[in-house]
Amino acid sequence: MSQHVVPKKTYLFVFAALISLTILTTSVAMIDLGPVNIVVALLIAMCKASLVALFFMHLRWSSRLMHIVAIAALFWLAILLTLTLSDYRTRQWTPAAEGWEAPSIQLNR
Amino acid sequence: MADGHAAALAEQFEDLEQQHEASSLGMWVFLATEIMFFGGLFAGYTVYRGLYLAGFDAGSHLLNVKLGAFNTAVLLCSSLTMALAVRAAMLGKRRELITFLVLTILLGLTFVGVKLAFEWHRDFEEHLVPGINFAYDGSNSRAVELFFVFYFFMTGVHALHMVIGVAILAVLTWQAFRGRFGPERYNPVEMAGLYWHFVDVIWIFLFPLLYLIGAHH
Amino acid sequence: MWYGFPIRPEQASTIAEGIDHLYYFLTAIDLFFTGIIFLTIFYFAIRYRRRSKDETPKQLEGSLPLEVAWTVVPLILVVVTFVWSSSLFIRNSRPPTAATEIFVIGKQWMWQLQHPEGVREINELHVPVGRPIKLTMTSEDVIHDFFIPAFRVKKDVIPGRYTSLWFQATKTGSYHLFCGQYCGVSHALMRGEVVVMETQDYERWLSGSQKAESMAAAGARLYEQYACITCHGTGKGPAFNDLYGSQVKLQDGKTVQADEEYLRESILVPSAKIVAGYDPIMPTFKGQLSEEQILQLLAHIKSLGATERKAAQE
Amino acid sequence: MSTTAVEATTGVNYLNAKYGIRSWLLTTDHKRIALLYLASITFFFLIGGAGAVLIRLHLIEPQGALLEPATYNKMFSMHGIIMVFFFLIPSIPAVMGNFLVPMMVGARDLAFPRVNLLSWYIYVAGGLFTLYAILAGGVDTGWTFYTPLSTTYANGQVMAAALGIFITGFSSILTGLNFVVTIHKMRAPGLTWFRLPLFIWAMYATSIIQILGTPVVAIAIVLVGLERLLHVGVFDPALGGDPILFQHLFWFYSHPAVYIMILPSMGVVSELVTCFSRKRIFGYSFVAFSSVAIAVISFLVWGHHMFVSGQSVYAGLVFSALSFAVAIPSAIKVFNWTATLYKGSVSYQAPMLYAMGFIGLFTMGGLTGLFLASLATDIHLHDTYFVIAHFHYIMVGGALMGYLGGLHFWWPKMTGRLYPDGWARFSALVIFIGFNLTFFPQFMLGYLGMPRRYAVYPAEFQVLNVMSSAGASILGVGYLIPLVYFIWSMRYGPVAGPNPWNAKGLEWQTPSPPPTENFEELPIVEEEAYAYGVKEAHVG
Repeated sequence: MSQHVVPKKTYLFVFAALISLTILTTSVAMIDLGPVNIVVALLIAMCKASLVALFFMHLRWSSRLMHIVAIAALFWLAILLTLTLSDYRTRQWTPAAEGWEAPSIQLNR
Repeated sequence: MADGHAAALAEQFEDLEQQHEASSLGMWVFLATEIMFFGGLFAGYTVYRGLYLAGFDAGSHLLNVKLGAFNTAVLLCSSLTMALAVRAAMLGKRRELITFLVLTILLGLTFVGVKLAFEWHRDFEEHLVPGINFAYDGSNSRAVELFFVFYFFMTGVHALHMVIGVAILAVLTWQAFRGRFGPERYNPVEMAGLYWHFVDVIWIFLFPLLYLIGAHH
Repeated sequence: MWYGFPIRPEQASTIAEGIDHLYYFLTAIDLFFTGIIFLTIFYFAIRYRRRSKDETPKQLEGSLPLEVAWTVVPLILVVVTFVWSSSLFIRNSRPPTAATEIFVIGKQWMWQLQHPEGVREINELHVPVGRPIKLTMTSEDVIHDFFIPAFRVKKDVIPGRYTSLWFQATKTGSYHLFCGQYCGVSHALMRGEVVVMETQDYERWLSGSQKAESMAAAGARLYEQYACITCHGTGKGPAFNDLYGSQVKLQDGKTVQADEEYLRESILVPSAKIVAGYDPIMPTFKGQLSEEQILQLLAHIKSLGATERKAAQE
Repeated sequence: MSTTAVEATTGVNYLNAKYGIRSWLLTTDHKRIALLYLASITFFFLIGGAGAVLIRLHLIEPQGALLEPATYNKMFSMHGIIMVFFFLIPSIPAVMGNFLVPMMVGARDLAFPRVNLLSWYIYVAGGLFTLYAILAGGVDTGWTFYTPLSTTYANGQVMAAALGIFITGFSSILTGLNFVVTIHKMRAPGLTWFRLPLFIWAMYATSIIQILGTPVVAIAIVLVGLERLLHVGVFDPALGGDPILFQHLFWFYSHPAVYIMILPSMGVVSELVTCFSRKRIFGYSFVAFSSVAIAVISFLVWGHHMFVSGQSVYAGLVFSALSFAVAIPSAIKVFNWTATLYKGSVSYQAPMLYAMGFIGLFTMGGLTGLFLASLATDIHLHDTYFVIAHFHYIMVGGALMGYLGGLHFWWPKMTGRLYPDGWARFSALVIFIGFNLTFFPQFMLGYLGMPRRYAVYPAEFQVLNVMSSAGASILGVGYLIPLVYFIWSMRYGPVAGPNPWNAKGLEWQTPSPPPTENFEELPIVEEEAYAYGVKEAHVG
């Protein structure tokens, strides 16, 4: 059986990284960065998820087939999110009637 | 060795290598299914957060970030012990395997316990459970309610996965106690480990999406 | 076309002919390829029928040029269809600038229609020939669908938001109006007639019909009745003059188009989008106003210097 | 059911290896599980078919000849739910896939035999919930469960039916999972990907859809149940939700689900066309890859069910373009099957007639799909009988013809007996004619503007409706004939022998019915798939 036995040290190192990232993401969330908050939070979450998948779930030492399965699942999730949002994000855009421009009016007190 | 071989090998497979690869692939494919299962919820969450940004922030703000972060740490710990349990199983170290499995179970139960006793219970008392006990009189109450619908559904489905995971690990501990695993046969432990880590990964995304988006207010 | 066996639905709107042309084009493609496949299969099946029990035909591997050919030819046809169809669709979804607006409310299982002059109809819609009509539609319960086959128009009518469609009738007569989206027990009975009349007949019909006050006037009455005026008339809240169709600056720095959807949301969920420079003091009117009353308020707001048609670019 | 077939055939096979009801209900043999599925889906097909008969009878008169509108609504909902979730989706994968995938790849069983049995029990459990829903008052939401009708306004057993569909979904997922692992990991030595029968490619593509699509509809259905039960607003606009979101989640699965039905049929037809023209398939790799391409693209097109739903215009354009893209791999398949006949040795045995019927009807069904992928024409045709006709050409003319063709092809392998070929050819003809009479008029009805799901309709649509109903009666008879001679053949049919069609493929190299372990000795594959003419066929 060609199974890879990972040294304990690696696991502990990955664990330390995961905990640090958790502290980092929680601290960053306390600062108001506007729309950047969610981006940072999700980027950190992706880092953590990759660490878990690559080391704890042994994806790093698995065959290419497992990589394909994992990537396929994420790809399909991306399809679901992207195409659904393609509707919601463009609902406000109605095709303009010909020869029309939106007048911009300031509402004053 | 030949005896151990025969006991560990199901009849439809030619050899242990094939059996191991088949079960790993099966587990990963199952996890792909799970990703899409949670994916439907993530899609709903994303759509409504896009529509009701302020309400979702206000709802998130009502959650306890400290408890969420604590639970995240607990779950990461349990992933570590699970990984070490799989390692012990591979090396045939029975005592170590049992210890780490029990630790994982305890950490898993801690997570679910904190969720139930400190979070959901408090949410109920504060009238934040949609459909059962919900009253919120700030602005955007509809959106806040929607946030809590997703909060309860996502954490609920996640907690259900945790409970199933704990049950599986309990069975494995019993089998390990009976000496059913060895360097030839550790597949079930490894598969349970994949499942456990996956549940951890889901939480890694739930934590920022539910707890952190409203934290800075 | 003979009785009981019509081949083609009546063409009674400006867009019907264009859609039918595309339909014929697709039918031609359909017949052509179905014909080719059927004939080829029949020919091969007869020409190469098995003649002896143990014959072994010469084997062929396949042919790259052929594969390329029957990939590229359908691809070209499909691209042509897509471009044709989509440009037609975009053109058809732009309402003309001077369309008369009629409000539609669907509920289980009837259509309620309201002309701007205040005339109301149930399951019947009278319109003049040759004038563009824009329907602004919403539902009080489930999803319905407003479908006039003779005009080739159809749009779902959705609770909680507005959808719209437009048409310009070209022929007088009476045409079916169907609910296209399954909506419960009496779905099949949720139908009516669209009556297209000459303009003078229409005017006569309008003046002969019993009229409630016009939509805008009813809205103006609600404006006072619900005391909207105490804030929106005094500067505590945004004024409504020239509001409809304009770009509104919000507190969070974003800009939104003041369309039906925005106005409706602002009445029902005032806290959702706060206009820059104002305090979020408005209470919600959810549950207090019916769909009809909201539409009347919209008509009132539009009457205060509406910029007729929105045009939005993001 | 099959123990009767055993006596005349010699030797121990999977049918007579063990006796008794327990040996069936606790079996992990993929072949026996396939027969369990065959019995159960036939049962559901008869129920769904009875619904179709009542629907067509009712529509003979504009005012409705038979049923109250409320009953009619329950009838078409039941017909849709049963046919889609309990017949078409499991049909070829669960019956022929279960029976053939291990044999075609040269394995003793699927990778996870117990999971396979579990998936049958899950299917039965889901079926029982749905049957309960029907008997306890019915469901009138249509098979699409659109919100807020299903969550707030519909009466009846929505929860039970939704639960039934939710449960059955897991059966489908587990079947797909089993196939993917089996095809990847259990192929016989020498059986490379490009030596695989195209049926296996089709099953592989189908499994991808089952694995990645089904969970999304499951979660959508749970959300509907949650909203109905607790009155929380996920989809109900009165509670802040958006009903269109349900349609997104629903069609994300339910459009690809159409390909769960049609892809396996395409796989079957590839087997039939090659066998009965004694030719290797024309353009093997194009047919193989087009299956995978269809599976992937099928996930990108769901928005064409929502062109009039208030979805944004731009999303509509994107979905329209992607929907047209599906036409290409479908066209490639049709042309390659046709080209396979060229210079072949074509025989007209019953399975081949079904296959030729499939190609013709699928061509028509696919091409009429162009009308619905095209935005401008879809606006008019959406939710009319045109759509009904189109998807019945795909699902009945396509998927069901393929299923019957496959059943006629592998019946001798499954039971060891031959059915009367004359009757089988006759029934193929009756079904082809009856089908076209039933559904062609519906294209015309749709273009004229008759909306779907109408219990009563304006009088001018009557002539075409009567034509359709008349065709349906022929079609119904056409389906009953095979039922009779298949049952007859189990006892009285002549013994088939291992390879009655002189076909290639590993499943024909073992006795009929096969032994429990499939092969005496696991085969080693040295030739391409469909190597007709490479060496003389095996002894029949």
